[in-house]
Amino acid sequence: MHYLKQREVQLALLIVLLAVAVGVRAPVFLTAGSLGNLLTDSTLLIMLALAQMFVIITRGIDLSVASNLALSGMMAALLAVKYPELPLLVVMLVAVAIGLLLGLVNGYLIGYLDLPPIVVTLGTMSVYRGLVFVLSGGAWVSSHQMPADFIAFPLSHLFGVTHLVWIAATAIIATWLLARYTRFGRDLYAIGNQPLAARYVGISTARRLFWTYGLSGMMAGLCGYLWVARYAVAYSEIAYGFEFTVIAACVIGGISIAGGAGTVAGAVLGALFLSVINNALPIIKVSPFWQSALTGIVILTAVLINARGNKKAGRQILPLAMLQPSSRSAA
Amino acid sequence: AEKMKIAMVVKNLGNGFFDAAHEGANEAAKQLGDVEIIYTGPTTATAEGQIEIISSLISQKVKAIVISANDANALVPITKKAMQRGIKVISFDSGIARDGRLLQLNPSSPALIGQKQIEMASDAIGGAGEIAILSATAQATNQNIWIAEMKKTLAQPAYSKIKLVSTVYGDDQSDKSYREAIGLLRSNPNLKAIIAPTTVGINAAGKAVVDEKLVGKVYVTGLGLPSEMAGHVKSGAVKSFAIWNPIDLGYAATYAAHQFVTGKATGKAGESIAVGRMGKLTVDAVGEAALAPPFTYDKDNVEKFSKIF
Amino acid sequence: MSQNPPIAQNAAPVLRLHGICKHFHGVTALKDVALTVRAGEVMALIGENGAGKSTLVKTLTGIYQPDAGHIEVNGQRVLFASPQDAMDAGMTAVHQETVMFDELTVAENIYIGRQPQTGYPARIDWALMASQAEAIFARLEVQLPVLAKVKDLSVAQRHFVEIARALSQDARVVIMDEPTASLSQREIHELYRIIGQLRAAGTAVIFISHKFDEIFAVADSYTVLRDGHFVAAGLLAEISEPQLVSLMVGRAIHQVFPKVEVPLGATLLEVSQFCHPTEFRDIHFSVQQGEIVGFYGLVGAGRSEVMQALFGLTPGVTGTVKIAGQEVTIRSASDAIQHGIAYVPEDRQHQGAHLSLSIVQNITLPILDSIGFFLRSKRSRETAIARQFSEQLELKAHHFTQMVSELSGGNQQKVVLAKWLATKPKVIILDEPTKGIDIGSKAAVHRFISELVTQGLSVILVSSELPEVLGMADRVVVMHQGHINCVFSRAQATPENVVAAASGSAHSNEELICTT
Amino acid sequence: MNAISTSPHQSAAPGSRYTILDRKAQRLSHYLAHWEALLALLLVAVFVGNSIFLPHFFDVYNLADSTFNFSEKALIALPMALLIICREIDISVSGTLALSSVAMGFAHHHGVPPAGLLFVALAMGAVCGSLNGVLVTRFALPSIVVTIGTVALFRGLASVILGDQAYTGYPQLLIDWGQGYFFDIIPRPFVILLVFAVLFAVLLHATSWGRRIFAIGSNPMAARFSGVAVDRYRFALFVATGTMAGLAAWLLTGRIGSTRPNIAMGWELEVITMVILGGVSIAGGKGSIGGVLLAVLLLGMVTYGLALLNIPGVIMTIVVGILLLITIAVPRLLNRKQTKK
Ligand SMILES: Nc1ncnc2c1ncn2[C@@H]1O[C@H](COP(=O)(O)OP(=O)(O)OP(=O)(O)O)[C@@H](O)[C@H]1O
Ligand SMILES: Nc1ncnc2c1ncn2[C@@H]1O[C@H](COP(=O)(O)OP(=O)(O)OP(=O)(O)O)[C@@H](O)[C@H]1O
Ligand SMILES: [Mg+2]
Ligand SMILES: [Mg+2]
Repeated sequence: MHYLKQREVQLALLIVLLAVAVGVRAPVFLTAGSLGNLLTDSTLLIMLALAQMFVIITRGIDLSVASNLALSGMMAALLAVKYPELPLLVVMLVAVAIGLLLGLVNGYLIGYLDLPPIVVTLGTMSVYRGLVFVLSGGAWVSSHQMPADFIAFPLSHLFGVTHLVWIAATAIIATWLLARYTRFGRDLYAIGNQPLAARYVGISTARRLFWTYGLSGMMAGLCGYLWVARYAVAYSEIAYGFEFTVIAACVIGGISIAGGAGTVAGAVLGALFLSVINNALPIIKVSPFWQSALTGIVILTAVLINARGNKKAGRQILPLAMLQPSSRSAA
Repeated sequence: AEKMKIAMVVKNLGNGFFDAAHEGANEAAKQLGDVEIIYTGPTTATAEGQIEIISSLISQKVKAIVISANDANALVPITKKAMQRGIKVISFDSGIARDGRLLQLNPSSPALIGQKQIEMASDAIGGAGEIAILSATAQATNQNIWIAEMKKTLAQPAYSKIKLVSTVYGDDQSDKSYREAIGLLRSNPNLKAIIAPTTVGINAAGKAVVDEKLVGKVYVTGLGLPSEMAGHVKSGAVKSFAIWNPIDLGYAATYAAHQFVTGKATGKAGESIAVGRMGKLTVDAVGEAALAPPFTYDKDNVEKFSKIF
Repeated sequence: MSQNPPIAQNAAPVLRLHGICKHFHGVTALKDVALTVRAGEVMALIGENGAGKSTLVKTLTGIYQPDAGHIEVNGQRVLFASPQDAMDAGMTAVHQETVMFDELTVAENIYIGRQPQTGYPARIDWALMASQAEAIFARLEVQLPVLAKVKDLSVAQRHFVEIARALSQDARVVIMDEPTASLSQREIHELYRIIGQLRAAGTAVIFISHKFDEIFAVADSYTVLRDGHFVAAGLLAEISEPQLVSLMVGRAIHQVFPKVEVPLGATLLEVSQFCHPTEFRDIHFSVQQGEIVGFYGLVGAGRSEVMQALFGLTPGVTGTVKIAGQEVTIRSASDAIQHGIAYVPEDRQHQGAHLSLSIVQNITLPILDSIGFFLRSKRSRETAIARQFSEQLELKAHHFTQMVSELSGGNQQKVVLAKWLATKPKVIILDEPTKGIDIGSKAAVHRFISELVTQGLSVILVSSELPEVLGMADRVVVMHQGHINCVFSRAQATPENVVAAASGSAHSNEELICTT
Repeated sequence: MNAISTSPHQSAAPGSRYTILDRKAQRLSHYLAHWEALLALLLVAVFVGNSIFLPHFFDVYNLADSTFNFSEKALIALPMALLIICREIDISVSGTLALSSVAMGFAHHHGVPPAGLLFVALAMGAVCGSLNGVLVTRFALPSIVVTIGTVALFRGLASVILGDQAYTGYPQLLIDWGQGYFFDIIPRPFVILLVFAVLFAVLLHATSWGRRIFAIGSNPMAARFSGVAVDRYRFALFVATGTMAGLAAWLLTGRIGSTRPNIAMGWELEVITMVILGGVSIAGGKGSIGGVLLAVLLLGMVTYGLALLNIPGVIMTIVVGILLLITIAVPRLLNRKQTKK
């Protein structure tokens, strides 16, 4: 418990350090406007990482999030264009519902048919991405076609903070409550720890997984609308390859790919960390050709730092009082 | 009788520019009468994807391939093979290296495109100040040629007060392009204009300028489609942008392909090829031909054209 | 000792089974099994490995659904479609495989899926959960930190968590599938006490064990299964151990510990100054040719760790190992195998068996190099080796290409044993070799150990079963908290001495250490 | 209880009480129940269907040419199958391929003779593979995590070296192998693929190395306890995967005659799809090279058929995705019906 806390604190410190270091080179990075923008920019990644966190905790993986996001986002955009008089809330709910549905397809295959998550989501990833193209006929939906409020919503301010940030904050609190204070959330940890044992103690693994992937899909659906509205354009390839960024954020946040362990704070910090990097690179004028290599190095470093904590020493069998002299004599 | 199959292979499907070119191709086909157009392209803009498509087109024994290439060199082997099997290959928009095609149809000459973009930027910022370029991927051939042309243009004394501070790549992804645009605005407080010779880029840059509340201080220009740019012109982030007419381009390319198939053209230097309503093309020393200078769109005409392409 | 208070044989049965059948792809695991348990009764479920006991437990807890037959709880016919249904009907079980969530706390492990909730919308009340868990442990009179993560607990402590989980749900029937398999003497007594509490509270207990002394110590009645069939049931007070054994096996078993006196040869293995930073220190011992050295200790004393280090599996170990007087460096298991050491691990599921490989493939894995590079042409040779050792151990299986996952727990253990015997070792380390093995096969294993030493092998027998150690070993090494507390010769090793040394209280008997 | 029995014990057990057959009696229905049988049937069905309905499909030259589209990917799928059987995975193969291609271009421009380029590509691949291998074995990191990181690194390094340039003008030798034919009809990469498929099949299914790979995949800890040098095998498999990616880079570079940092973008998923469709269990311990090869051919025939119909690539990805989902889900659904009864 103590130790885990430390890891998240470490990551938080690292982020602050990084931000300050960037600020030294490019002071503009630390201005309120820039930091606000950074926060806004990180929200989508944070939300997706949170949902992915639950999936990874159950020993799963959801590779279809980015495709799901694109499909729900495109559907939301098409809907808003076709029926501009529709209230925004309805459009958003439709996006969420589509995302949920797509997620539940994963959930059914993984939960009830007991198929391996990586294979299922690899398959649905291609299918969903293809459907974006089919449904949109390959055409763009661009800003002047979308209703004004559709575009304005994500970046409008409420009490000086963008809606995106409010939504992300709500998502963080909701997932935290879910992870910590509901049987649903705790069951996911149990499933990830010992899938067979979870069945033995009467957890209905299939139903839990069904809804976990549903949740992941729902979040992707919501982010789909937000993404499309925020960048004011929808086309077949939006968020292409973003699933790996999301997974990388989770991994950096210390969520164990082996399942059973991971915290909301970790997911949030992991996503923030990547956002800081992504936002800092253009500002400190790193050669664009170095960006991908640097991102790779950063991910590997973060993973290595995490791993050092993971490494198992032997079990503690020797009484601690005896340990001191004997280890000295052994050395 | 069986119709003459002409395949139009584009960089990727789901791209408004090429959809418009397809329209032009269909127009040419209708006019020519005996032509069937196969419109195809890979999902993502990769050379490997185009190679797969071309090999299946060879199997289908199409008569001609009209292609906008994702990689000037990588496609040469496969298109060479196609030509050996009697298929006429001509490239348009983004070209194939000379060995791999009979004719390259430039929408306009790269020099003109480069000049045009610098002109628009210069007009917008009053002839002096810092500018930056937001490109697609670092591998995009045509982008790189245009950027090189822009740099050449900037070297002219008329533009001595304009300074290119940075070139960045948004990989044709809206989020990355947006982030790069924000980065440009942040790290270059005196920036006056962003030139984005790619539709995803110009869109993202326009949005970034609006979001950063820099409309009127920083101008975005570049290449884009009227249907996609209308919103940004209205918001004021974009004063003007340019594009050639993709319909005309598709029309001319298809028409030219027909001429090659029927033996009315060979692609020799200096040859003049009739392309229907577009008049005649003249083949230059390196086997290329150009249509017309790019057309500029601003708030006066963008609405009208946004309904067309 | 069957002086348990007599239970009313006319009390209404809590649980009744009728004609339960269960098949797995053509394998009959249970056929027409009937069984009756009454409130306050402790019933021993007895049977050889693969008799179908665990399958029955899984049927009773809703993990498997029977193919035929039905279950009655309190006279009502019930259907357990899921573990949840069974739990709701008051069935709980401590399964043969540990059912634990390492990353969760003790309290949560007990209440997972049923955490106490408050408020609206309902949320988990962590404080209440902790205090309820504490209350259960208080009732059990066991000390356990309820907020510790289970991964930090010892094996014995984990068992108590499982038992606490079974008790936390007001069970009508508590089923324990070999609960003592990895417990030491002291903890077994704690368990007896807990079972006594349950009985007094009117809970029915189904107790599965291969150890007859335990069965006679805690149970009132018995039900015997053989090859998935119901064989007999009755009161333990009315039957003797040999009778029970013959019911179970279908024949008589005579020798319990066929210890043969073998002249000891030269020192074969010598370990000195063996140290590890956290697990053990200053380990000295030697083994002579033809000798059986028993290692005894409480569960978690570090015996397995020493053996694994000796077998080259643990990095960071210092000290010297000599084989036949020659100093050797062992950095990996294959080094150890080459030097003639074999190690049969205790944790069959994780360290021993390859469940998705076939029996032959399991058995020949460590000796592949000696069989040849192109295995395709060596199939008959592989099968012959597998057959030789499987038959010696009385393995029950259909064919050698069967996957090990389809075997019962005990038979899996036999496959693992066969694997190591096939390496033709000089020194064989057996870590709890008879854990989970039925009495008939156990005799076979013991006979086999004796045979090994007559052939000039040396055996290190790590066991938490006192009778086994005392019955088989020439010398008994007792470990406590990562070091060797005492070494007893066969004559000195009395149950009292050994148990006292194992619990660390024999420090004054220093002089015993150097007896050889 | 613990009294020592003094009765002399009977010498060795007179054989087991149970008879154990050498192997399961094989019936035809058992063979049909194999995944490979299902794939083979599907392949035949697709082949016959395509031949009947597509005019240009059944043409030896066309069919031969269609193998160009998958041979390089399939070459990577072979070691990938071994890795996945071993419970590991390598997402970084396409990055390795890009970096190997860049290394070749670099070497070529610095005067390395044509014949040497193959070794440059293989060496670069092996280096990338060893980096993955070291990170996975030395630091006990999950391979999916490591390779998500290294794919960005490898591709990033390729782009650092190349910038917005491209390497072109490769020697004829490369072109001969990348796009040439044997006997003017069989594409060379396909022949290389078949040779390696046989090699890998023998390695995996007939040798002790292969047996150990299965053992590691089925239970890594038990394998270590049985004297298998688990980490050495893992490391070797990563190196093998990297090296095969290097070989694929050599062929692909020869085929397309140029190198850009985005070469072979997204191939990792296609390669993994081939392996999984081939019946290799993502949970490790199960799979066969035959299955993978059948899956490669099946995918090749399906996409080629769709391409002849000029179906857009996007629809093809949908078809492939659905194919993947159906092939794994249908057996499970049928099985479930059976056990429900
Ligand atoms: N999942 C399964 N698939 C196929 N056969 C099985 C399965 N589970 C059990 N069996 C078979 O059912 C029979 C009964 O096994 P079970 O595990 O119930 O035995 P057991 O009495 O608990 O033995 P042990 O004392 O060794 O634990 C065995 O023959 C076993 O091979
Ligand atoms: N806290 C724990 N967490 C996880 N696994 C454990 C833990 N304690 C023990 N085990 C596992 O359970 C098995 C039995 O462990 P045990 O407590 O017997 O330790 P040991 O060192 O083998 O002690 P000994 O052999 O002296 O009984 C071992 O295989 C060990 O890996
Ligand atoms: Mg059992
Ligand atoms: Mg032990």
